[in-house]
Amino acid sequence: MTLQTVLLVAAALFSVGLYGALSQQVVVMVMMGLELMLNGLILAAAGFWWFLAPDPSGQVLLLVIIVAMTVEMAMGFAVATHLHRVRRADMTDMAADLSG
Amino acid sequence: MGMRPLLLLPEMLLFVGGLGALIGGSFVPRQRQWLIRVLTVVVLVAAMAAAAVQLAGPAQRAFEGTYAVDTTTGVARILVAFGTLLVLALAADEIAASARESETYALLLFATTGTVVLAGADDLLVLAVGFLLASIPLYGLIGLVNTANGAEAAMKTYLMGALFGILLLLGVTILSGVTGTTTYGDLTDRLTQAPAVAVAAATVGIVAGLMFKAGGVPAHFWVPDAAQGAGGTVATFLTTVPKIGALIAVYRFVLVLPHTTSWALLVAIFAVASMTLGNLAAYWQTDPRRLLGWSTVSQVGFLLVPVVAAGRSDLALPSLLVYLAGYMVTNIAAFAVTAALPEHRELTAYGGLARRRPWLAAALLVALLGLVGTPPTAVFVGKLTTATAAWDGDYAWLAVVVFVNTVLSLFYYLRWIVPAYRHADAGMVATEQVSPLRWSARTAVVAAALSLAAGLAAGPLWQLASQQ
Amino acid sequence: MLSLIVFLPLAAALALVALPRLGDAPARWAWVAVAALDLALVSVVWAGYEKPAPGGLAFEERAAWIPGVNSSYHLGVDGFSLPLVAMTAVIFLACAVYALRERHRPRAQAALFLFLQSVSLGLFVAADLILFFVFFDLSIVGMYFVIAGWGHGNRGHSAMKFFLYTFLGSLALLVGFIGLYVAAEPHTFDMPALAAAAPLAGRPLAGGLVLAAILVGLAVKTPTVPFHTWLPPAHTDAPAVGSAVLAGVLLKMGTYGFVRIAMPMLPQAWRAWAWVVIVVGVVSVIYGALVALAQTNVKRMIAYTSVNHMGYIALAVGAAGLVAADTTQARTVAVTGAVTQMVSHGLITGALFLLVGVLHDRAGTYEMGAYGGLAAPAPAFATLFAVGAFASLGLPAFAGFIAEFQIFTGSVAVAPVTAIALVGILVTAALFLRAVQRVFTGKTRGNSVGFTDLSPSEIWSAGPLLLLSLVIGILPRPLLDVIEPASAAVVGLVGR
Amino acid sequence: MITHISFWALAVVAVLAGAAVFYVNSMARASYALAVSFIAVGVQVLLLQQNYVGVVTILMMVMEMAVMAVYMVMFMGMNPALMPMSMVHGKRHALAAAVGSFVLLAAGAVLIPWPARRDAPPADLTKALGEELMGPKMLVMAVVGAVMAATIVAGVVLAAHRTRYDRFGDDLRHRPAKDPQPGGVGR
Amino acid sequence: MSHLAQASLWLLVILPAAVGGLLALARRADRVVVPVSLGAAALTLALSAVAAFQRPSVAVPFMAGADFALTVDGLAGVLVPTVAAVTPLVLLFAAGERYPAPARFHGLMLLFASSAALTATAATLPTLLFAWEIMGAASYALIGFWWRDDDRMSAGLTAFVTTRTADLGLYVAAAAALAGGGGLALADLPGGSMGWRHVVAAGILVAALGKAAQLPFSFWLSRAMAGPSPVSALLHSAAMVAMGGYLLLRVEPLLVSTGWAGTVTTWLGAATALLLGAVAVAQRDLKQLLAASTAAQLGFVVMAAGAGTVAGGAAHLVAHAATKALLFLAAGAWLTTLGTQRLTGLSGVARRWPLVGWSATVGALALAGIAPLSLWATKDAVLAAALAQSPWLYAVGLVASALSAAYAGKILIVMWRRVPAQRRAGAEAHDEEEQGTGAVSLFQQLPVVVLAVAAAVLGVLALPPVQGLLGRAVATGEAPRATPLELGVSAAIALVIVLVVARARVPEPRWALRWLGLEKAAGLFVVHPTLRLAAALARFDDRVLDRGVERVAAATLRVADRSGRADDRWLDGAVERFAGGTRRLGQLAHRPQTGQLHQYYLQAVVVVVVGVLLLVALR
Repeated sequence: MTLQTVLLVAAALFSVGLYGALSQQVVVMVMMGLELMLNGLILAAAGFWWFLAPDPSGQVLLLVIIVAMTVEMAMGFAVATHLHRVRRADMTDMAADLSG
Repeated sequence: MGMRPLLLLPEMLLFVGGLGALIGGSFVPRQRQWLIRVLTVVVLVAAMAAAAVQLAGPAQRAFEGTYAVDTTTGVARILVAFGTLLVLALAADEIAASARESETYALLLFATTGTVVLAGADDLLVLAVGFLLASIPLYGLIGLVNTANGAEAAMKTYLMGALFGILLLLGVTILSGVTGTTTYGDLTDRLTQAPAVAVAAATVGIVAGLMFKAGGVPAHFWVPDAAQGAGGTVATFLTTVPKIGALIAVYRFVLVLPHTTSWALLVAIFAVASMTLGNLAAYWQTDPRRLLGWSTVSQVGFLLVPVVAAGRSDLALPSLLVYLAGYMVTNIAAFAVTAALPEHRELTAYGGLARRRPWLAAALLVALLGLVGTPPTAVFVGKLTTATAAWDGDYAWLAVVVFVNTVLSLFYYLRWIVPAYRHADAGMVATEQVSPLRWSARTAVVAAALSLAAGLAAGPLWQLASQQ
Repeated sequence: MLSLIVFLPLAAALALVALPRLGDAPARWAWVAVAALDLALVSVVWAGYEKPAPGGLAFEERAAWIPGVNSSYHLGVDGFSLPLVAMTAVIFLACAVYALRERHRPRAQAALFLFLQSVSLGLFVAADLILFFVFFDLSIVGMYFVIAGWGHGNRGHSAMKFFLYTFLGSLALLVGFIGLYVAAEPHTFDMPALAAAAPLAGRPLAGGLVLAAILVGLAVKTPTVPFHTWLPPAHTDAPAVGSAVLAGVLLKMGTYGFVRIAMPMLPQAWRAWAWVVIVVGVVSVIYGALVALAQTNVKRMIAYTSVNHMGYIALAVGAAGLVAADTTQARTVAVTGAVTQMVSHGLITGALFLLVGVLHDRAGTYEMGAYGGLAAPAPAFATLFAVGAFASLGLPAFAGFIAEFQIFTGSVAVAPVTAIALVGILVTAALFLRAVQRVFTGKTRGNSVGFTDLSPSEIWSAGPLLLLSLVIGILPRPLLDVIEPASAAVVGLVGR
Repeated sequence: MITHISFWALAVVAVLAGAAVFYVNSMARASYALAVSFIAVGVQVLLLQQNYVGVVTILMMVMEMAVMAVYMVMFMGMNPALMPMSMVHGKRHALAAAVGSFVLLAAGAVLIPWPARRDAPPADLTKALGEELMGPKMLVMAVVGAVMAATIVAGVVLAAHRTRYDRFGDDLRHRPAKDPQPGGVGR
Repeated sequence: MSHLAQASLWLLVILPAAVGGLLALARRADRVVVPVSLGAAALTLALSAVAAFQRPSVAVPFMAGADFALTVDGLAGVLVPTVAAVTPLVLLFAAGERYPAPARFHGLMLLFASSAALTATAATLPTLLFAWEIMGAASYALIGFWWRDDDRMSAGLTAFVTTRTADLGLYVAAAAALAGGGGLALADLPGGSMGWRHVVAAGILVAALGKAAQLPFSFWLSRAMAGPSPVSALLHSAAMVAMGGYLLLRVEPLLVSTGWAGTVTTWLGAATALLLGAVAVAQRDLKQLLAASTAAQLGFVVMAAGAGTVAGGAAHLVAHAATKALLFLAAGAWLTTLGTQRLTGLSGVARRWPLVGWSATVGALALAGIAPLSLWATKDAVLAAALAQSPWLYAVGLVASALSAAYAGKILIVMWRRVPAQRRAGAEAHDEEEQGTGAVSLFQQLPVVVLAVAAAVLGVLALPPVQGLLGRAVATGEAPRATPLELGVSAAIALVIVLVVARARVPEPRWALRWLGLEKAAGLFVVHPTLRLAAALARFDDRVLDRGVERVAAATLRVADRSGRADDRWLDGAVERFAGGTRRLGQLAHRPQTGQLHQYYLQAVVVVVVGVLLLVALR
């Protein structure tokens, strides 16, 4: 367990999440992809903290990331609900009127 | 160093005002929500007054050096609050007595708070949470109009915001990891020893993240959609006010970076891409709001130019602030015209406007020519000084690109002005009955006049922006 | 005093806009009155004018504007600007008189022209690059609305072309200004300071690039070949007063920039690139004259002669950059001629455009073929037009001769090869006489039948302009006494 | 040693569960997989001696996934168990981008000469964190509070289409509230 | 130098100019015009006398390095009175003819005369050019006086443009003088630096040749005959053509100082005298004949200037002025009465109107060089100088004078031909150019007689003792004098030729009849190519140069068109042609904005990754 290995795992999680964000059609699934990216970020931040700078401010960063994850998720549910109610759509492809 | 929470009085006022609007709104009947509007106005004016008082004092830092209370923050506070004030006037027409009126004000005040926090952030973590605070209310605001386009715009804005929020956090994580600190003061010292590749990656992440708030390349995709899909009030707000905080945040951030990172080139590329893409894409639009949306993308490009010169030219910061001020009033004037004529969703509908509504047409003329950068509007002074700053900072080519893009932009603005000033002809009779909304029309005229006045009185403005 | 001169028309314009209930006739006469008052003020300035110290300005006014970039509200006149200011005031008064018969939205027209007058006067007295640019750009906006609002024919198109083209030029100019600012130490936009400092000396590449930007900007506005193509359509579709102002005043903004900005501030680059300017000038002279010769539309023809006449100026200022030991006098003469030409062309071409406007007013066309023998029904028109034509082709006793003689003697003395530009005055002579012959002489036919002769307002607008040109042509000293010291000063600056 | 083995095991679980999110053919299973991935990462954080954050992560994510499941059933009307799902687009581009970014990130992680550790972790991390939050980073937490408030307001505004005026009338005097399904707050 | 003299010099120029200008512009001055103009002309004559005796000089500052300076030296002292004297006579004659718009006519004539006087007295190059070009413009207005005829307007245009072409030489000369550093005063020109002096001389030479209708510019003089006869009388005698010769006389020191210019001038003058003499012989129209003879006679003056005999040239110029004014006025009188100027129509006119006829006979004999009339002596003064330079030149001069005898003889024969009674009716009914009046008025006869006297006696200028006086007055150096032998030879030749012409038919070759084809050549080689070039450039301007700009603008406006504005239909055409790069770029810029969120994501990620790579690479 070194910094490099931790970061490698984090990178893998981030990339898997990115794949999901790019490839999923359903809004909620895209959100899951984003969550997974944040998951990788948490791991990376924890790794950095432990191996490079075990400073209390690094812990605050982790809390901020978790907060961001939570509030983004909450907003995501709200937006998805709203989209579903107004447009009867739950996929990003079904909401592509605005273009050009 | 200390807490000195009183230095954040304007921010507190804004946030508490938002809470007050929210709670107060629960108790007023639908027709009397204008009370909340008055409350919001009072809050904004109070915040501006508090900011003005602090502006007179020396530069300080609050909360253990994580928040800068200096001229820049002061100017940003006033600009942001004033911009929101102008936006409220549009709201007086559009959403008065609608069911969500007080919530709208609350969200506007929250977003305003977030924007100010962004502008004053002197710490990566404050920057990150400021980003969240400035973004999240916007998703709600965009979705407020219960239309299909509004919902789509909210969804796209949200997803773009989430992705770029992650990029921002990634950058923050890396920087904090390699330095063990998040405050700018410490970062400036420690980043010189940090591995350059990591710093480069983090720089891209943070700048790109802030580009979402500013609405520039590569995170510009939501801007035209939101400008078109959202209501007039919200469209005006989100294309104007958050940019102020975001650009100042970018400015503060790049000053931290060591010279081993060629951040200036990165910002320059984003600037050129934004202005060029925004201008070209605006070219074919027929919806005035969408056209303005693209135009704001290009304006972000122009606004990034002084950031390129940050640290290399004394002109960089004052020119950025002056340009922001000019851009704010001018852009609000243009949006206010569209808000005053909500039925006119095609450029052609503006035909013969000069004859029917000379004042509104004059406001449109001043606003659009101002956005082009025609003297003596404030944007001209901004464009001039930013280009000068870029040249002064050894980015002469960027200055040339600025002016080439200015010519490009002239095309589509003229496409809007020309029909407005054309003589009346057949086919315009139908739209003649539409009378502009009063508050929006007044706002348009006032903002246009301010744009002119700010250009003429650029000296005092400049002095204000450049005081240390 | 200068501020009063500059902003009096603007104030009047605002007043006109703010009084929508004002009748048409009072608006027209108010315009005339304000223009006359402004001219009177200019006369006072002229009477009180004393040659300023070299590099200095008379009637200087200065106030901080954007101190951060060392740009101030700085006004002043010297031997270059004072004649142009006077000419501007005269032309706008003539336009005001001419427009006394305007029926189409006279109040708005008066306001717009008063605005344009302020802008034009402001440009010529500006002693700060940014102030100069502000007026430069606003003149474009104002003229756009003149053409688009009161023009005829394909006016939308012409106006748009005018706007885009000249706006492009103005931005090139601005790029150059910024280059000057950045190069100057300390950074400043102040014209006298920049002229004194001559930034970019010793940096040929940077100096050349900055000069190129400025030259392109000025060349578009002047216009010289090959940047002139906006001019003919703009003139053809502009109203008579618009054309008079466009040709008389707005074109001078470009040429004025040569002697006010490009030459004194970038002497080294100017010397290095003088031949380019000369070639552009010579080509403009000959090309403009030849293309004018081929026109069948009178107004288009006069528009192209403007290209020709502006070419003389480019030629002269280019020749002034060929610094050699014993040619100081010749170069001074050339520059004096160039500035005289600005005044002369303003008066004469302004008058010609006002006169030609009568054709469209009466018969709706500028085609020469549609007229013939017009001298019979309209003798006054024929007389004035013929006088204007002779004045424009450089006949002695008119200001044009004074200008062209000095331009040619000065330029040819410095660079003998420029004598080929003399072909220009020959072709100009031929084309004007041909036009007079086609339109005014011969059998009375076509639209000439029943043509109404000039009205008093038309006579009293174009006539005084020609008379003034005659006075300058016979008694040039009062004008040349003002210009010559400034020319000598700028030649000295270029020789640094 | 044991930490190493458990780290690697958890790493494999986290990544595989993450990949499973987009592989399984029902949204409910996807959210379970995501929860597993989060829990694995949470445990890894614990392995990295950050008890508080690790626990918070695990708790938050479990709660969140529960919410998500509820959300999907209630709002989207989906049967979480049965809904077959293959809703992807631009798969190849997405895969390329993901692989590319992984290569870049991994290269960065391996090749960058990371600096040496600055100083030792505080003895009582949780206490230090608390002091940090109440001290230098107070503003961060204050703003986080504001973010929460804003999220609640914005979320409600978006998600709830009925307003108080729908329930109590324009003058807020209507009693009882006009709800489609009676009961709840304001009764 | 008294103030009176200086004032008279100013007035000499200003008075006719001012009166003329006022008359030309005045609308209702037809009643007072004749007395006013004659009064002004007479006053001018008096002033010229004062000026000629007092020899004043005046100057006011004009342009940098050159004053507006007038001076009356010996040469001008001869020329100015000549101009001032011919003018009232011609005006008096014109008063007898009834033109429409007499005010304009007299006004322009006075202007013309004033500019000639100014030319004669000009002391600096700018002053000279000033007068020189106004003279050209006035001639344009006068030749095209009957403006309803397009042909006459074209004639004026030809005259003006041709002479202005030559005038460009003066511009060049002025520039060279400025560059040479010798100053712009005419008297200082020989003192300029050597290299530039050649240019000055060449420029002045070209200008003078143009005005004097010397080769190759002669053709404009033929076209100038379209003007009224009094105009021709003034233009040929004293005002315009003469001034060309006069200028060369004035700058004779400069020509000499260059070394080559004198010779070139002499030979050009000789060639003109010879060839245009032949042209004159071939003419069938009286005014055309006289015109060609003017060019030929001025050839002698030019020869004189080149050969260095200023006095002889001046004498010839003055004598020729009287002679030619006389003949043109006579021709004008017959044109008015008979309505024709073709030689065949003028048979026996001298018999019908003896006073005019005898006067014209004196003029024609003088033109022929019959002793002892004026041109005989003056011409020989020129030829004597030519002989001193080269015998070949002298030979050419003799042939040229023989030709002048031939064409003068041709006129004489026609004038005195007896017309058989049965053909007289036909001869009188010509009325080709205009309706004849059938009578010669007193106004027309008086000037003719006065001029006849002058034509007869002015030869004294070239004969002792006056010759010596004149020579000292006008020139610094001594010129060779004509020996009695030479005088006798030329008189004999003239007499013989006149007699031969009376007997034999004169050949009229086509090349000579058509003025050597000069105008055609000018049209073919200069005018038409210029016009074609102009048309081609105009097309280039519209279609090529404008296109680039058009493309951008049209593409912009296309959008307005697209959105449904019918009134913008004019754009369609432009757009079809110029749908250029900007449009494509504009569309290209839309492509990324697909509306598909995952594509936005992909683009954003790619941009960010590229940004990172860029920064890493540029580290």
